[in-house]
Amino acid sequence: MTQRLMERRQILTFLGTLAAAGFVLPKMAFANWDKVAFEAKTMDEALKALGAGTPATSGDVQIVASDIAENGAVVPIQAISKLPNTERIAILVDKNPSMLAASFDLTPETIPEVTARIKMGQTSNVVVLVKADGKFYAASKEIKVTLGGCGG
Amino acid sequence: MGSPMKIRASVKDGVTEIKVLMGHEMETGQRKDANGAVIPAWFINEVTAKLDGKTVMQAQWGPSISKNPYLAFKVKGGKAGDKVSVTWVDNKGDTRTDEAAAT
Amino acid sequence: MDRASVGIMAFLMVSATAVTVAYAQKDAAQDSIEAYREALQDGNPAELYEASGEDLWKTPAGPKAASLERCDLGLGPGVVKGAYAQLPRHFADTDRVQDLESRLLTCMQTLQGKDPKPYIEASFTAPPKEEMNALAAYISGQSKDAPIAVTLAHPKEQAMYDLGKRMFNYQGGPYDFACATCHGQEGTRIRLQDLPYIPSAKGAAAGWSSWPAYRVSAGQMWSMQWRLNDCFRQQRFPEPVYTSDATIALSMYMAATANGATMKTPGIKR
Amino acid sequence: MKHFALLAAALLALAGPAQSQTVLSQTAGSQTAPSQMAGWGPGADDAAFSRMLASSFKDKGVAKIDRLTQDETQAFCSNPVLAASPAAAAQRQRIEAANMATVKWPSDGQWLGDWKQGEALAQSGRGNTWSDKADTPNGGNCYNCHQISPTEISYGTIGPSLTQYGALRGQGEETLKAAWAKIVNAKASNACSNMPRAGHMGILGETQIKHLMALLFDPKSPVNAQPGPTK
Repeated sequence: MTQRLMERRQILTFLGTLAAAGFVLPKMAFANWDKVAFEAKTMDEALKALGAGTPATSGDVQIVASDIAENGAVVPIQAISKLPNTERIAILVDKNPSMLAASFDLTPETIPEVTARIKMGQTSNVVVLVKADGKFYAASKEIKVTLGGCGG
Repeated sequence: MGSPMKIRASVKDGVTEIKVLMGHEMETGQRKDANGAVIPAWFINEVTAKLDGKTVMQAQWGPSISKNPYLAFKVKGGKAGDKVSVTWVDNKGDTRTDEAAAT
Repeated sequence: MDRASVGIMAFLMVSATAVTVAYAQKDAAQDSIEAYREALQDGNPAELYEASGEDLWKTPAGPKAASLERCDLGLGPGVVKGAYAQLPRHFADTDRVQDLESRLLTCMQTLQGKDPKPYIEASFTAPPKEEMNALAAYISGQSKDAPIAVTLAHPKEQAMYDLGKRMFNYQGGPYDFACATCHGQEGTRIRLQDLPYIPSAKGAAAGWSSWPAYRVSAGQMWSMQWRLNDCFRQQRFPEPVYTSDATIALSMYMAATANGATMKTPGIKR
Repeated sequence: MKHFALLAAALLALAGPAQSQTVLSQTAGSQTAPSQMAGWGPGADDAAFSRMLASSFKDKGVAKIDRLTQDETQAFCSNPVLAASPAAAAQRQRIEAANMATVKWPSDGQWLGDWKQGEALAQSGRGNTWSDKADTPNGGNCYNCHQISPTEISYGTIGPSLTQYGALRGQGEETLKAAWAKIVNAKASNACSNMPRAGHMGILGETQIKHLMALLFDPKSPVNAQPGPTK
């Protein structure tokens, strides 16, 4: 799996080079969607598909989000890596039917802090997975999803 | 084609902050309509951002990203006037690219 | 996002634990909800609707193939900037007190030759209402940061205000609800949603200045008419007719009570 | 929807709230017309208000325009300034007594049902809106306004906290009766309470009210759980 990711990365780099050289091939560049990872039914499966196995818990991976979401349809999440050479940041939601919400491939110029908004079907752990220097690290945080409004 | 994105890019202290709003249903494929029929999944699954022509972010998304997605991130370097371009592709193969100049 | 993050960092946990004891949760829960709302402010999808509303305003349409750019929203034909902050108001040409959406229907009829009926009767998620919601997003956005300045100088404006105040307190239906049931006391909430106390200037401003708003719960752009419509639904009332006098009266009551506050439209809400 | 029998015939189409006021005057003796009541503007006269109501609402789904026809309690409470005034004290008491007279006690003498079903009812805010079907089970709407089980952090504050309700009060006959009456007809003890009259208006049936009673009083209900250490 790790090898597959490495190859993928090389392909990206290759395409990046092409793009930088003026060869813009958008359709080809988007043929990378990781179906296996996005359709994983358990956290273990998702991590395996991402090549992460059992990532090390790290204080250098941070999740900035409110403890309680007023609505599960939009939960703002900022995922931060303080680890050098961060290549990839992924956001996973333990109790969502599609656990992997997003993964971001970064370049050396990209500061490893991404903000996105995710759906959460219910109160759940949110996991941020970081790949840095070829190794995987993770942090998790419980976010409560509340019932709101008049409920009618 | 989708509706136009809103892209904001601002340069401060040698860092370009890029914020993008995209108009998209991001349908999960889990919901049912009033007649009980499943609404098919329809979501952006790939996003690429470039600063001054160079790819700085390539994202893969699943249906758990919220409707009308918002994405914010920062890149070292950049200057006012640099072109920021963002492209999304959805699972139906629809795609859209929009651009903005950094300020 | 960064401003919010500083405060939230304190809550940061490396691994998920925290089954907090409920008795200590009241303040923590409200703080968390505040942090959530703050995080939403940074990217408001209402901007996407403002853009499509601007297109609708400027694109010729209807039997007369005219745009809405000559529409008089109260500050003269074609003046959009600041107009929403001064609505509802009495219009001499119709001799009616009109809110934004009612006035837009007038302009669509007179300038574009459109029949307002489909716009009135369509559900809020149907295409004709999508146009109204987008137009409301655009026009209200052009009053962002403007002070609310609604006048009661015309007798019909005063009468509309009085009717609105009475409507606000009018109980009915199987639950005995009036607007005042939920919005008639200071400092209460439904579930975790704070309820503005509409009879006060501060409460009226909290309500009036933040609609139209993007609702994250449904991913929809709601105009003030839609907001009021759904209040009446939850109130177990029959449905208010789109742009009917009861809705304009309530708007007049709220807007006039909020006078002087700053428009924050379009807003973003749960 | 069970309105008072005396007012059941009042039709909005004829005179709307003005008619309700008229009927109220007959039953209550001295009455003040709304336009003369403190707090109402000079323009908000009965006729204009009735015209506005009649032209502004339409039937939709289960929510018909007859819901705008007020009963005596609703008409009285729609002028909060008058309703809260010392001058209206006698009328408040009379309205409370009339509402109390509608309260039906449990048919089998049993007060408490199943607290778990009570919790589900308390959570639900469904029912009776125009987007609900006629057969949508009605919820109790309780958490919208009350803190109840301490494990639910999303609760409203329009009504008082009900946490520890039974633990603090016990299960004496008068205590049970008061809680029952409050759920069945909240206006029996406070004419203009914000709380719906769940039993009187047919929102909840006797069995469901027993479940809510159990949620409040059953020692096993989380409402009455020993408070844990705070942290």
